[in-house]
Amino acid sequence: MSNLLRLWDSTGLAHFQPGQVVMILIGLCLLFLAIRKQFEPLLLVPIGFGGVLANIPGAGLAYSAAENALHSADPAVLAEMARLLGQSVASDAEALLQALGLAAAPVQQAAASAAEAAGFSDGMLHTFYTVAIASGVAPLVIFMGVGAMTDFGPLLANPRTLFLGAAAQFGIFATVLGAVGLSTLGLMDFSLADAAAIGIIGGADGPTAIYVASLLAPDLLGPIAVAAYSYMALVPLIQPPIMRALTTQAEREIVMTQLREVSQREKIVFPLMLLILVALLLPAAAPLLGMFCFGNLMKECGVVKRLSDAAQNALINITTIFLGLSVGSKLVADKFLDIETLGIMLLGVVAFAIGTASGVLIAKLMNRFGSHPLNPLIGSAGVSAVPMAARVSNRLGLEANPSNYLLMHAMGPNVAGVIGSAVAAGVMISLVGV
Amino acid sequence: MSNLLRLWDSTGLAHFQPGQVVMILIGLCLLFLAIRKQFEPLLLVPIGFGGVLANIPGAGLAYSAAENALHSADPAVLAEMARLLGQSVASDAEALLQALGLAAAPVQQAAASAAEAAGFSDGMLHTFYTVAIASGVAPLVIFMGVGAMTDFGPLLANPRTLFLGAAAQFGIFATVLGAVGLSTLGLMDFSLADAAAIGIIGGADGPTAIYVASLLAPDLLGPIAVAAYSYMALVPLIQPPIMRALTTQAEREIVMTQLREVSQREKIVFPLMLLILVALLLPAAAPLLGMFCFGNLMKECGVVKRLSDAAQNALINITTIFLGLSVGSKLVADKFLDIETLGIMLLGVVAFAIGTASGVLIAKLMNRFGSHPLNPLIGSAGVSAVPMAARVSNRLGLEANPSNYLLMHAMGPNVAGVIGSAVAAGVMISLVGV
Amino acid sequence: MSNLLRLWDSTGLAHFQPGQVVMILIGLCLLFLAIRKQFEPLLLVPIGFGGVLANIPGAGLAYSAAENALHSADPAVLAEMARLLGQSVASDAEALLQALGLAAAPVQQAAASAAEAAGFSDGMLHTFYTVAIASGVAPLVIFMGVGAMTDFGPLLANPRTLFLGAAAQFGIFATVLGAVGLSTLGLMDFSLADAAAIGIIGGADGPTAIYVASLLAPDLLGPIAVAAYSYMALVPLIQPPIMRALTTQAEREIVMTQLREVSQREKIVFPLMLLILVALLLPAAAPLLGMFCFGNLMKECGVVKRLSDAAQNALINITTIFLGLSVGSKLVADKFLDIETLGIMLLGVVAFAIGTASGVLIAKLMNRFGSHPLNPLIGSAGVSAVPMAARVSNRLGLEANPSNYLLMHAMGPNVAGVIGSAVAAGVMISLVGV
Amino acid sequence: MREDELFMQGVELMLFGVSAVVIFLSLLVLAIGLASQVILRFFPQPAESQAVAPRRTSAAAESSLDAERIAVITAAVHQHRQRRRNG
Amino acid sequence: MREDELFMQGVELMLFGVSAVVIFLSLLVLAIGLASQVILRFFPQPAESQAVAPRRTSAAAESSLDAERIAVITAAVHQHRQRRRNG
Amino acid sequence: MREDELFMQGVELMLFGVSAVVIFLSLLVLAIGLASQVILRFFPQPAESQAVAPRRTSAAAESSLDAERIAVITAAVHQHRQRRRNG
Ligand code: NA
Ligand code: NA
Ligand code: NA
Repeated sequence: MSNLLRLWDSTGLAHFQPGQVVMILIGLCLLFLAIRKQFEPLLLVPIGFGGVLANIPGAGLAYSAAENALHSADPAVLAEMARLLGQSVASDAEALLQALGLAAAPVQQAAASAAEAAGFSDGMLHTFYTVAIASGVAPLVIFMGVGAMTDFGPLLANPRTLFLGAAAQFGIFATVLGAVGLSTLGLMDFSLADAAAIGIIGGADGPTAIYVASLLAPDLLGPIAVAAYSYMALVPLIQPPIMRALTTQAEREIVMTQLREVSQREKIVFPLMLLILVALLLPAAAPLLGMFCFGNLMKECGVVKRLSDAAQNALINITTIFLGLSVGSKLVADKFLDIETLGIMLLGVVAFAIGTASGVLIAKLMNRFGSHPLNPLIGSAGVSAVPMAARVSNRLGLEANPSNYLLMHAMGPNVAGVIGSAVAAGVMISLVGV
Repeated sequence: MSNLLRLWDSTGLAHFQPGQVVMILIGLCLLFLAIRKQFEPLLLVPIGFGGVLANIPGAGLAYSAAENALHSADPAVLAEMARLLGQSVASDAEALLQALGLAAAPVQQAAASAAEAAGFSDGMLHTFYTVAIASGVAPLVIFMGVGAMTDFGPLLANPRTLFLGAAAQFGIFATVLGAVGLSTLGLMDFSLADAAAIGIIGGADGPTAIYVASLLAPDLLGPIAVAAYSYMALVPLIQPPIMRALTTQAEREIVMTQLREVSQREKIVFPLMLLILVALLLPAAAPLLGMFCFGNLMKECGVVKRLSDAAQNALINITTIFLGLSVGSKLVADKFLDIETLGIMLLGVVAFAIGTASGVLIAKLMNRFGSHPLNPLIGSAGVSAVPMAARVSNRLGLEANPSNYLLMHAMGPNVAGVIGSAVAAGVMISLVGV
Repeated sequence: MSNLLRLWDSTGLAHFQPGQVVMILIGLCLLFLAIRKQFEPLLLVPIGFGGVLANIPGAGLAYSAAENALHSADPAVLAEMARLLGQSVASDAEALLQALGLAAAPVQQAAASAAEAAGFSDGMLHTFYTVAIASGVAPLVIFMGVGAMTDFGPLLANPRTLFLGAAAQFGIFATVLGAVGLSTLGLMDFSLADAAAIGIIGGADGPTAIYVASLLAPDLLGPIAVAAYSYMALVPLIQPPIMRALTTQAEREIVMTQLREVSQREKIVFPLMLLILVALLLPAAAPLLGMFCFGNLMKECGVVKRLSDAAQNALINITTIFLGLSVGSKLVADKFLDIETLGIMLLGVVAFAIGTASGVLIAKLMNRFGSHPLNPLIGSAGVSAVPMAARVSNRLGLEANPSNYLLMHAMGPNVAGVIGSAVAAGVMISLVGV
Repeated sequence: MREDELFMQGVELMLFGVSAVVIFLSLLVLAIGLASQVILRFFPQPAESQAVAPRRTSAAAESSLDAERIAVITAAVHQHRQRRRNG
Repeated sequence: MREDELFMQGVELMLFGVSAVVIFLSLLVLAIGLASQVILRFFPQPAESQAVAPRRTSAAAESSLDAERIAVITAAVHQHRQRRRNG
Repeated sequence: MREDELFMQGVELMLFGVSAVVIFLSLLVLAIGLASQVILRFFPQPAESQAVAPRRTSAAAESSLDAERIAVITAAVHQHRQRRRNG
């Protein structure tokens, strides 16, 4: 009989909370979007699946050993944890969880040891999160792989397009202002660090957003990553109306002059030059841009094909699996189902819109004052979202003039946007980070 | 002269113990079976080699830093360790090793620190074990890869075969009973947790057995893994006599109706449905079945081919190398050469036999009462041992009727057996686990 | 305004030290040699890039959290660290860094916790170093991959060439003597352990050198690795003059008898035999040679192609990336720019020269007393530097006699040299290691 | 723990375990049947295209960085060259 | 922290951030221009070979353990066999 | 430690090290010779098949999840279709 109770108690049915049901439905919804609508499936499939796993009641996959001990509601364990955390023995699990979150490192270690001694262990997703994201490694490794897949040829052929990559980052900082504005109005409760992490969504670059969020606002990492990847997938819907509204038919028809060929030596020198500029001016961006440049150097130098292949295939794919599942671990109901999440989703789309608009407007300005014709449609590609945004520019160009292929021209601002948001990330980390 | 002594003392010859010689021979024997007889070579080559490495005298590859310090027999070190472990200074290494095993986490940490300060370090295989198995990660990653390689089409076309996968798990629970029976008779000394871990051998699924053993009976992990993989390789010898004994020629000749084609949508929905059932009923199986479903979803959804390839190739292969070596670390003489190991080997083969028999008998029953003809030979495939058991069914079917291809029909119970033993593992963990 | 100061303070320009500039130039120089001159690019590209990253001022990528806290020069943090390290509050960062290096493990842990609480974290390269090298894993995994790529056929066909692999290791031990000689003369300050680690450069085998250095002289790992890989790349320049000086034209023209074919069984037995010899005689070499033999067994046994492919491709490539970056972390100015580095570079080239000479001379001796003709040019291949040294032997043979292909004959001593230096490493570790 | 008690626990474990496995897999059989019926009735897939179409879209989604881009770029370059020659 | 203060910090962060990004990327534009001029003037690469040559040398560097060795070995073995037949 | 002592230790390390390497590799030479003789005399392998046969069996062992299964399945499906057409 006691076994029967234990068996029932060990089912999920006995413990399901409404929030968990909602989150599982959100996870399934992300999977639907990823699989059916092909919304950034490489990330949203693992994130969505991780979100479902994280909310399985009683499994505690997303929690640490100490959190699992507190969730267990075993009175003896709670009393011991209360003692270790310096709380009254009468404290409930909720209060103890909060105390645990605020405790100093040695206290947390003691709590973890006690929990493990009582037979609790870190959940699988929590382990993945610790190894992949809390250590900072996974986003950096993915950035290295992205570097090894990026061709800077179009950018080097027309370096002025870097300004478009800079312009589109205005979306980031406008969103920071929006977030602190919401806090000032008392509608939300974002700190400056939170606002900075939310702003990076506007960078339209997944690993950068995750890296910054893991440093500045780990509690908001779940919604930030979901927003970043969702809106990146939505770029073909978000950008065109803005681009059409801000350009005339004549501007959209502008044919750009063909790009010159870029020599291999220029391509080899570029990542080193960028690295040295980072070293001189923005050390806080050194991990992100350093790994990016390393990946790109491996690709371009041509003498380490084995390593470059590994970075572009086995390594980035394996890391993506664990990064996605780890992000999923931040979709637990008690952290995700919050008014702040709505704010983040709202601010994210605003960030994309402002970034797109800034890119287009600066492109118009550059077209007016530059010597070479510049089609403003490629300005929107500056938000990054490689290569989706460049393809959107190309599509709108073809709409206006069926022989106007803008793709290659748009790749310049597109990869510039990646650099731009990594630079913005570095600025945030050095100004806001502890 | 002192150097000469030191050199001699640093050879293996000076320290060889009979048990180590025996274990090295066992390791070589596993390698012979794996290479010459092709007994599950992907696991038994690393396990056998790891077993040899683990028993190199004086190298301490399978021990932690603290264990290596105690094995060193340096009096000063022993005295310090005795003090830390709260034992009398006169205690010998043997006694201290036992005390270390039983010590609380903080004491173990202190012992580890002291050992490292004295210049000892964790052995290579011990490090692999900690990272790959003690963390639970390696079996789960392999299960994800297996999921990404499994086609549930035959199962979905004929879901009734799931009952065969259930029936064959009876071998697991009968073996649990056998193990506690041996203890009750005083022949062996298995706890209930030990018995549960031993039973899972009957699941005929390597990663599941290793995962459960690492949670419930880490000390028995070596023999359990060796038994599981050896008997899986022996399936073509163990199963046929039982299958022939329990079926008539007429039954073996039964031709089954062709399976319908299964749509991609059904294949995508299946892992999600299984996951939700796990969430509702058996959270303890969530890590194993969650990763399995995740792998399968990546394969079937068709939009993350990169990730699915990584899970099926680079990731599972790398993990298999380290999993195998880690299991080898549990083949050290003082843990393996024990009467319990004999018991485990004996119980393991019994488990396979009972599982095979139950599968065949239930298949006969279903054939009698079902509407469609069902060849009882496919019942034995329910033990899993994918795809060996299904091929055995096919072979016996062809023997009875040269045009009776059962392979595809047997794949249904075969993959059902994987799910069945993961479910059984979940039940064990939730009922017996701390 | 304060933000402006903070921004300036966060640039690299505000913190650049001359040593860092020098080291960044050295890193770029290594990259130039690797990319343009193809000096062992697979290692020197990551090492060179890591060296640049490690010296970015203010980024602290190569330092632990505690070191970064001390570098921050924040008075409150320094005071707290001084308290933890038991130093006077007036101590400057320099003194505290030294005290940290010498502190016991628990004190270091406390310092790390305090640093993390104050918002500092381990640098990216420091994390890579800890995981990849300090744990000993990366060199061992690479050695496994090298084993899986090595064909022992030529060695088994002519086992006498093992003596050439032994002879060339004389360079290792002569260099040890040179290093302690420099210390005895008061020119350098190498301990016996340092000398042993430096000597292994003469083994001309990257992973062995890094493995030994990480155990015996972690502070010297940077220059040792750079020297080892640089001189390996310079083998075509270093060896020929020595080989020409020590041989006559007649000797160089010697044509060797064709090698017999070696059966697969002999190739399978060889790694096991080598392993058992290691177990009997030299357990200290068990990690290195064990993983090497494991890789080779996987290759030769033919039944685990999946695993052998993983060891030769995905796994070794991924590990090489992180090993290289980790070595780069030891190229920080304050550890590398030292008179000792010059000594190491000097001793390294001497080691290569002596190893080459010993190999050639013993080959001449064997040619005089053996029954089969033996071209002394293959003696130099005994230093290892696979397959560069064997190709040098081949080239000089062709110079002397345009139809005298020595490559296959030189592969015997070449792979023997790998075993020889791993054995030498084992001897060093057991005699000098703590 | 007395030996009898251990044995009784083993029996209990067997009973609960077997039942749990059977119940779980029975529910799975039901769920599969239900899902198949729903999918085949309300969300049918054309049998022919099912193997090909999704694969193509997925390939497109993934090769975004390679094939498609290269194709369009090639077209663009070609276009430009044509124009220059004719111009 | 007062709310106004937070907002002012946000404004400050925006101003500094935007300026930093623009300055950084402007310097990068200058650096690229400079580097391109230096490379194209002083270290030009023959346009044709650039795509092929380095790839070949790199391949050679990497396949050292496979292709080249096998080729030379094959040649050596062939040579020996020839000689034996003729001898 | 006195400097002379360090140097003597270095000499000692050299002597022991060189001897150890030579002894170890000499034993390995003996062991290889012995093993080759034993294998060639008592467990000979047909020279031709040695390169091919084991590879084939190993491939079979590994592709168990792919090739063989697919082949048999294809045969089975073909068989069934034939029968239906003829039936
Ligand atoms: Na961006
Ligand atoms: Na099973
Ligand atoms: Na060597």
